[in-house]
Amino acid sequence: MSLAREVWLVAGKDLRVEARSRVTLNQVLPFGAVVLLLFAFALDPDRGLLSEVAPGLFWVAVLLAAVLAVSRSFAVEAEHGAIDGLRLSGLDGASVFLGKTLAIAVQLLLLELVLGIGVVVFYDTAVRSVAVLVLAGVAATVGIAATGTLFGVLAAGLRTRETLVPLLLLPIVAPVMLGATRAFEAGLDGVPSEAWPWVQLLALFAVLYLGVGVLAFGSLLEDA
Amino acid sequence: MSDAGFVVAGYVITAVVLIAYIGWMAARFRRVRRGLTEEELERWR
Amino acid sequence: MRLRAAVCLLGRFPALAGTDLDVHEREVLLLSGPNGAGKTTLLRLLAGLVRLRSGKAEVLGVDLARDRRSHRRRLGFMGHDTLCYDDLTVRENLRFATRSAGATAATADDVLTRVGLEEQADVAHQRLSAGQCRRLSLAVALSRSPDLLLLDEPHAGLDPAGRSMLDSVISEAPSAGTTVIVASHETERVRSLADREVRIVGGRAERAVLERPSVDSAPSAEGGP
Amino acid sequence: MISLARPAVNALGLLTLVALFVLAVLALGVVPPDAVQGDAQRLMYVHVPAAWLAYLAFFVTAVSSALYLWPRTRQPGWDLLAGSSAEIGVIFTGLTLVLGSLWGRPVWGAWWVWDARLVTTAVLFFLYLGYLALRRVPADPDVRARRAAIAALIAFVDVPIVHFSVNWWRTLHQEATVFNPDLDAQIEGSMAWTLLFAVVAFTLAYGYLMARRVQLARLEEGREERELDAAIAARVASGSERTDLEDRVPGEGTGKGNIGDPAVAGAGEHR
Repeated sequence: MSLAREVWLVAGKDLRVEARSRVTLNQVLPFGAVVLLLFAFALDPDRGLLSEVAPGLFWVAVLLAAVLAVSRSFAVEAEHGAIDGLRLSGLDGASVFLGKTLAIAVQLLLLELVLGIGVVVFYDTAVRSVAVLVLAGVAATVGIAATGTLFGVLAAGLRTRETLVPLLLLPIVAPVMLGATRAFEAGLDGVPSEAWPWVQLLALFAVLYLGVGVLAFGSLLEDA
Repeated sequence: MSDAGFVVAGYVITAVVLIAYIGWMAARFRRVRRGLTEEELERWR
Repeated sequence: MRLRAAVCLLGRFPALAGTDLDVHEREVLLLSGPNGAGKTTLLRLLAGLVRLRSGKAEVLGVDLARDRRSHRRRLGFMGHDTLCYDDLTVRENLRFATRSAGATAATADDVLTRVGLEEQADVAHQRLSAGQCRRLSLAVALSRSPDLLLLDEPHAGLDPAGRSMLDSVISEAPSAGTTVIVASHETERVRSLADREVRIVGGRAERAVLERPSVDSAPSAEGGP
Repeated sequence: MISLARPAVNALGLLTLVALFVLAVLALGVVPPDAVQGDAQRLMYVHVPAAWLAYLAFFVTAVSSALYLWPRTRQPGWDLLAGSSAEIGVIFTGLTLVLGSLWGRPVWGAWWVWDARLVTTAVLFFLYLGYLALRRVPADPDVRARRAAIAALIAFVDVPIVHFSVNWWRTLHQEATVFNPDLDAQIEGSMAWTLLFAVVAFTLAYGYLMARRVQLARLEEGREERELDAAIAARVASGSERTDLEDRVPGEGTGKGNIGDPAVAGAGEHR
């Protein structure tokens, strides 16, 4: 079976599980919205200030939601020994990695879309370039999903995985956080052309960790 | 605090960290060594 | 296949401590022994799911110390869990298993009929009863027409109809070219199907308790592939 | 594999002690205070070498992790080296941050400034704190070593990206980096020599700490191995004893002998 078909098989399985259980829709998305709401309380909903810091708040909310999405992705595998089924299936480690990354990325992108509309409406921010937002959003999300999947499998068999994953993941994605925030600042209420170096950085990060995952995931899955 | 105060604090902290780390290792050494036979201790030395 | 002085750890506990075992091609082997003897770990070792700490293990011509993966597509494994996803239906779970192993979705439907789950095909996994879960487990194991079938306590939780279905699966397997290893406490039942019985005690295989001259297996007791 | 005899380690320890003492005398007494920063600048002689040592330690962690992962050089020793070095690295990263704060307060007027180098160092601290947390999770030694080695490489790949992006961020928004703790090229002669000596002294300290830490790790691992071997031997013994006692009719009631045996009772059938 070709790599693309294997990737799609795994991603399709994860997305179907998600479509049935609706955990992202019913729990992770409201969680992200609550985070944004709390930021507004904490910062005193003085409109000028909120729209200024909106990109940073948005990405912090996305990052926290990503931690939940990753742990959900591997909680599903932990039930009924499904991860053993995955190992026994004979699927290539790289396909499982790319498939799970793709599924997490798709969920996060949908979540970002909803949260993004919320930010624009409730934080009253201008939108100067949709292209910048989309490109930066996709590149950042793929990077977060790839590192998240890597650390998810790294901690999959461990009892402390709920606390270990955020501790490992959040420092690693610090550059993504920084790059995505700067790119969004430029795309929302700044000079869109200033975003390109940051988009490149995000793309570099995504490609790098996709590569690491393709190489290392199989071996980590064996010991999960 | 004067400038000298900050400097002294910095050097004292450095010394304390080094000593504490070495002390912590020594405590662990003692704990491990309790389980060793004479022969193994000799080999380690 | 052949095991020599195999040692496996579960965390820091030596579940298998110096196990020697030979299995002949196309035989039905019963593994008996008390709880905690290491039967499950032995099956998981053969499936490549646990790491070999020391010793030698060769399964379907693959050295498990070097490669725990390449024999998996020729393997059917029925463990305590179904290895399935709660939110997917029986058919979806089975199709995912067959397609990921490179077989077609049609195989999945055949197997479903064989284990008697065709009525439950569109029921979500989380709604299955314990016995139906066992049937699904067996279906997943059979779905890739394995050369080696590993069954861990397969009879537990099955109703009489399910048990006789399982018995016929086991007894028909050798003629289809499949080797079967069954770990079971239902020794009387499985003995009538098995060519040989090996007792596992304290993480080691004791000598064979039951030897039945079989048409298919090699005449020498300790030979084999 | 790096492993020193005990007298050599002790000699190294003594040498380190002398070097650090001489450094303290030089830095606090002999070298003149900085023209601009005054006495506060004396913190440079511990802050800069501590930072150097932290980076050196993480570099050693990355190299030994790679050596562990590469099949031809795979040895448990590399894993111990990686773990020990990361631990020392985290301690010195923490020290670097504290010393930097102490230096920054009198010179910049703030405990913390969002300078590129500071942020990078702080992220580094948390990256390797996570790595150490992962190492502390109990597991099969081989599994743990492989997992830790991959995590170390994942973290190490991130270091240049973090540095680059933070640097970029702070230069695009030129506000905070007016006070640069960088060494000027025109640094006065005695200062430069003292700093060089400080780096050598701290590197000696790293060597000594590593030698001790690796020894400790080796001993602890040795003890774990012995416990495992004992457990395996006990398991083998319990097995042969049982078959002698038992008549060979297997059945449901034979589990009795195992129930009292803590090793077996704790095992269960699952992983």
